[in-house]
Amino acid sequence: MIENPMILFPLLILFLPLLSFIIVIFFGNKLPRQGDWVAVGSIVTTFLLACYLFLQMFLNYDPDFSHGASFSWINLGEFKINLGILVDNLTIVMLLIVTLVSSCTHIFSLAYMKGDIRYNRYFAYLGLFTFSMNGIVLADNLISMYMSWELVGVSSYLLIGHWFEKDSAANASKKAFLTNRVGDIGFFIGIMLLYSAVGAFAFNPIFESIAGGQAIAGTTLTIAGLGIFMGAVGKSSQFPLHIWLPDAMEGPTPVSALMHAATMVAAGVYMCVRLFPIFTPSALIVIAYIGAITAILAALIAVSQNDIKKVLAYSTVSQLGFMILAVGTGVYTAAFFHLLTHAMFKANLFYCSGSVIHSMHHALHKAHDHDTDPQDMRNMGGFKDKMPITYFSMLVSTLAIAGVPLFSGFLSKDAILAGTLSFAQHHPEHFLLPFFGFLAAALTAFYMFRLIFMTFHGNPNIKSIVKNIHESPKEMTSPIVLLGSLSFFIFYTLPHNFNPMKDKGWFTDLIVPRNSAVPGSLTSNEIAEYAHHAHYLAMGLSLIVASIGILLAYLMYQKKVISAKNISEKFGFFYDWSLNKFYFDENYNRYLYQPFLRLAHTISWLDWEFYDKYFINGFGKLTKLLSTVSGKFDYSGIDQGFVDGFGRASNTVGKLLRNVQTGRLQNYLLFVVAGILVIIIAQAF
Amino acid sequence: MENILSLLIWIPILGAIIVACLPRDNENLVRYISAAITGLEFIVAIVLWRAFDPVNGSMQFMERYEWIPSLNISYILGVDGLSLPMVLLTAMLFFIGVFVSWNIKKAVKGYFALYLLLNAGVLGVFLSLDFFLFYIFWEVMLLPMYFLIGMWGGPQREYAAIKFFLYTLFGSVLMLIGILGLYFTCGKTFDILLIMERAPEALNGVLWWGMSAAKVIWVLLFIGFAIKVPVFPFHTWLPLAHVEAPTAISVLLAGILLKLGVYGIIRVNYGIMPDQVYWFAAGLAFLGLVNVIWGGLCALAQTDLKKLVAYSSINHMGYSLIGIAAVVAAGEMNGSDLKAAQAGLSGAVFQMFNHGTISAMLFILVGVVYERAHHRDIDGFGGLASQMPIYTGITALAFFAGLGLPGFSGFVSEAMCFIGAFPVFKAIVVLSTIGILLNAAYFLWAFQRVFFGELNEKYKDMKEINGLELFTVIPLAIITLFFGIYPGPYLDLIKATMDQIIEKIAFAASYGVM
Amino acid sequence: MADIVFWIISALTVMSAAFVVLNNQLVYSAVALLFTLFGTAGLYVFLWADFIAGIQILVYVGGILVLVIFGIMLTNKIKSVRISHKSMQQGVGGVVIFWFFIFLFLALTKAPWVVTEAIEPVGTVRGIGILLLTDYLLPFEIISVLLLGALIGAAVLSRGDS
Amino acid sequence: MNSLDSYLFISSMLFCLGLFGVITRRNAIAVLMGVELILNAANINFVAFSKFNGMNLDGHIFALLVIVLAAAEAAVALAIIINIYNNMNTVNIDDVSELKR
Repeated sequence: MIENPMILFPLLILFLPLLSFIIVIFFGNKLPRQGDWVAVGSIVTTFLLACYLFLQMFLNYDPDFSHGASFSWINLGEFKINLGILVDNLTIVMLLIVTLVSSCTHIFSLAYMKGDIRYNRYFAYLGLFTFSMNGIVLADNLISMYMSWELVGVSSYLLIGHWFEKDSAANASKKAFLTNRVGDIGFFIGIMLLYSAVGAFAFNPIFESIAGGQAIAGTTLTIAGLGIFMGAVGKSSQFPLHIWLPDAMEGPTPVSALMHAATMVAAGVYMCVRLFPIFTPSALIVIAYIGAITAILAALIAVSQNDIKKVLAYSTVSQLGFMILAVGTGVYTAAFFHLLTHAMFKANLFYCSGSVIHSMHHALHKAHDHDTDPQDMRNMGGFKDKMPITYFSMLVSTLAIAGVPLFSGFLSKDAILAGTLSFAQHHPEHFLLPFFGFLAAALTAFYMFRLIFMTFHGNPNIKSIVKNIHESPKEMTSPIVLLGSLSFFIFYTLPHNFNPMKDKGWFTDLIVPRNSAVPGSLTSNEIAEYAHHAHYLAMGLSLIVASIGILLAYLMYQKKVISAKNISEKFGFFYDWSLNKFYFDENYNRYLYQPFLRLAHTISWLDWEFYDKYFINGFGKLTKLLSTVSGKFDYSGIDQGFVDGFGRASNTVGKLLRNVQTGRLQNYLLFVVAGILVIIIAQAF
Repeated sequence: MENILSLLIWIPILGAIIVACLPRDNENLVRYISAAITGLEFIVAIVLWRAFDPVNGSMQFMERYEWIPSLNISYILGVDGLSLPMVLLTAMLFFIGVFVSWNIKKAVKGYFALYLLLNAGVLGVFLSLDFFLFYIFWEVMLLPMYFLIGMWGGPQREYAAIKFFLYTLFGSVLMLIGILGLYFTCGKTFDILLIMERAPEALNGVLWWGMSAAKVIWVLLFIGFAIKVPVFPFHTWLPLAHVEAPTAISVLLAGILLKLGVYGIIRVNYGIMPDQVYWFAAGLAFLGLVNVIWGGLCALAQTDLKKLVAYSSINHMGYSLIGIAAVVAAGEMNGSDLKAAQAGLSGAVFQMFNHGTISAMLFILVGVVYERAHHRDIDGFGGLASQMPIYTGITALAFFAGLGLPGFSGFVSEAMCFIGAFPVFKAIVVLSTIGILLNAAYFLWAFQRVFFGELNEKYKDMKEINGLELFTVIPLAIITLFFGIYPGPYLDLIKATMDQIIEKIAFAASYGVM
Repeated sequence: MADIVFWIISALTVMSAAFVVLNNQLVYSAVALLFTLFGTAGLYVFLWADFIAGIQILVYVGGILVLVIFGIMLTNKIKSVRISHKSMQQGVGGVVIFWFFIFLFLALTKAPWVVTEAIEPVGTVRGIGILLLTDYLLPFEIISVLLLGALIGAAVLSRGDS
Repeated sequence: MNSLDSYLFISSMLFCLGLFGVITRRNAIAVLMGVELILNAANINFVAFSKFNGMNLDGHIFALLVIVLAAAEAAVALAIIINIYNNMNTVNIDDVSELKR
């Protein structure tokens, strides 16, 4: 079985990064170049293997293509856990995304991280990160998915906290891990609910059992589904657990690219796509609303951010919201499609921003300027000519994310918006979903072009820097070029469609939506049918909102016809909220963490200062008191009063007797005789 | 081979005598001899493990001699899948502990003599199948512990030692009453196996002061064991004792002595009164929940690193309690869910072992930094990661193992406990999953405060963890990782015995008096 | 006839003993003791204990009584034969001793004594001699050593500190 | 006829008188005389039991031993009394109370 390349190669893809992690973390210091070639080599190998798999998929061109293998991990007789891998088209596409972005990240990091004090560890952690993400992708059961899920959390913890000397980095890494754990709790509860009802962890038995409708249905299934979705909320940074992702920018920029594009945040969407059949309609509604709220909220925040990476971070959150919205409205293949296209252009955007920051850093270094923030867009401007490769690549990706035709983002976003619109057409009470969707799309176009204009166009804000800005080295530009070119529509509509307006291509052929396992749900065909009807309306609307967004950005930041300042002053309240990210962190801090910490301190105080000191030691004290009292009683009562009293009494009596008889020997003899008398009397009666 | 269990118990006693006879001045000789004795002990334990038949769920290598025939007291030893891993863990941790206590300077001879005596006591408790013997070893364990904490401990050692002693003594007195209750109701025998056979009939319907005798005995024994676990209202000896004890003794306290509680509950309470399990399981699960939450919250608020680890022990033993409560799923009224029962019980027993290795690792690591900085204040460090990268790496590993990260054994056992208990105690399990978050919170927060940030100027000359210390931690780390990735070998070892216990409890549901 | 003699002797013994105890003149007491001892010897005769009776007279009358009188002589300045000496706690002692006697009397009358009748032997000396040198040899030897020790001790003690 | 009871009666009277003497007398020699009376009473019992138990001579032996003891006791006691007199110039038991202080 293992000889089958469709099993062997995914296993290699899974374990090669782990191997590289082990080698680099333990022996990296001793290897030449700190072992970065091990990491890069292994990851590129996995990418090639993934390409092979992808090719196989193309050759087969079979939507139901599927392979699997598993082994018994725990076997207690009745309680069994089999771990295994499941390889189908979805997996292969996802593997390709992960390995591609990961390879690019590795290569990009070669230059970006040069000279870092923990160079080898950085590459080791990247390996671990890729391994865990591949684990999620390949999992054929909930347990191994959950395990990889947690491992993704921990590797993100390690990578975000790579520069742990900075408190902000350390805080961000902790925040990321803990926020994820909140989601993981829900995930685990969902797993337990499903297992206790179904008795299996593997996906297929679970789907079958749900389709049977006997083991689990109704509210329980909704709760289980929402529990599992909670994992995705944490990992894909959905409202209300979205707070960790922008902070995660504290990590090195390539890590942000990896995390935002292919691993980590994609995991949540991937899981929703993978497990789509278990979600009940009511669970899907909740999912859709969470996605929509996330999309609009993050877009609103992104509008006012000045940190280049923060803008990108919130744009990621917003795009993830789109994907989740798509899952919620049932067009989950569109979500996956967006995941794919988004991975490409978002990774590229991060690399480009990394490239900008990198050169800013060097320029600032040369100018001996250590106060200027190299990530603040207000310090940039006019880089267009200095960094042409970066500029054009970033522009392409920006056009993609804004949803402009000819670019990949248009196809996927259009599919999502169409699905949302059709959903609202059939459920008019949920009209807010498409409204939020289109508004977020407009805002996306706006803030992305704001970023482009502020960074690359116009006049340089700080002249001394601009002259030192240079294009980045080849290790950095080559991934940028590669990923930038992948933002064109053509790569997704192969092999038989060259219409930039139509999303039909290999993707739609091979990734076919499956019916929900929940009895009574809409079938995938029905959903597709509805979406098809809404398609042209959605396309038109999305074109309009994208152009409005771009136009606004152009007017405000290029032509400066509309003063951004005036608007921000006019809408001071909203601007304030947006700039401060709707005060989520502050409110969480005030109403969640602090009370929680206070609770912990109170409990600890209760435990140690009260319970132990007064209750347990109280027992001791009580015993001590009792013994003191009984000691007192013993001493002054029994000893002094009784025993000594007896002594005193006999002393007195003796004295009395002595007075009469002077205590002579014969006196005692008399007593002896009297005593014998008494004994005889006692004996007699 | 027939007397291998006696060998296990008597080697350390003999060793203690040998150590006591060594010259006082030659401290290194004492250390080497102690290491040799515990090493021999470890080898014997491994031989036992290799000879053990995992398919057979009942007692093996039984030894039975008359001791005090007039009171029906015998010397009975035996080992099964429940005690074997604990014996292995004990032998291993005591061996490692010698090296952890290598730097003890004060009265070395006395320390190691008591240490070996403690070893004998612990093994005796795990191996003895006669209540009288069991109780004797239980008390034998107490005495060296008292002195080890009281003489070699931290600043508050006397207070801690006396508190530990009184707490445990209180428990053992209740336990003794319970044991005597069984002795007189089950035909005047101390033989545990015999009592197991007789107890369900002998205790059926017996009333003491208007209460069911079985329930009274259950509660008495439970409190005795609960203090060792420690279960929530009886837990306050633990942070103090752990904090004040020398490193090696904290390791043993957390690694082995806490396990005696759960071991006792499974062996004695479950084994002898399987019908009462149904009555008490919900309470047990609830206490587990309280342990998890309370321990976690307390750990979160600690500023003393060792105290944090101590509270984390309370937190972790809570999972074990939830796991052992899960066996009731096997009962008819709970749908004879053998899956859950197996997952829960095996998970709990696995958790005992895992917590043994993980907490041992944590305490050793805290000891390492304490030895260098002479304080354990979490906020008093900072930035150690850049100064001691290897130490940081290993501590990170231990912390991640402690917070139940997949890939480490703790995750497998905790997940099994939860999955097992979920069908019966849904609400409790859902609430206790908050513990997962708390685990992560207190470990990561402490990790950040100790290791992250700018390096504290005071510690820029801090020495990296040395070879001896690495030698004590690495084996534990490897075990933790191995069982995290492939728990099969451990679970196969205990499977047959667990099945027997579950079967018994499932059967008890049919006649259970509730 | 023999009864009358017995009771007379008994009366003599008891009354002289009472005189020993109650009288205030030490020398008189000693003399009264003589009669008591003689009376006791008489009772021995009635009890067919001829040898004991003889020994009684020899040792008590001949030895101890003389010793006692010597003791009186040596410890008192002899002005007259009337050496007075006082008694104490006679009231309480009398009452106690009286009741003690009552109980003793009750006991000995109530007790079911096992009595084995025997014929009067020709003499007891032979039997006593045999017994002394066979069954009671060890006590005999010990008592002789004791006697010797007592004699030496008495001699040493009374020699004064010279 | 003169039964066992009568001898016992007489001996008990002698015993009580002797005891009375021991208890009441102040003079040490008089006390000694009381002791002699007690011993005599005991001897009478021994011999009486001897006779009424089938003329068993064991009682006689005991009586003999008691007499010897009495002799020894009298000798030693008188020696002590004389010593006391030499040292304290009195034989009154009340006055000889050195040990009591």
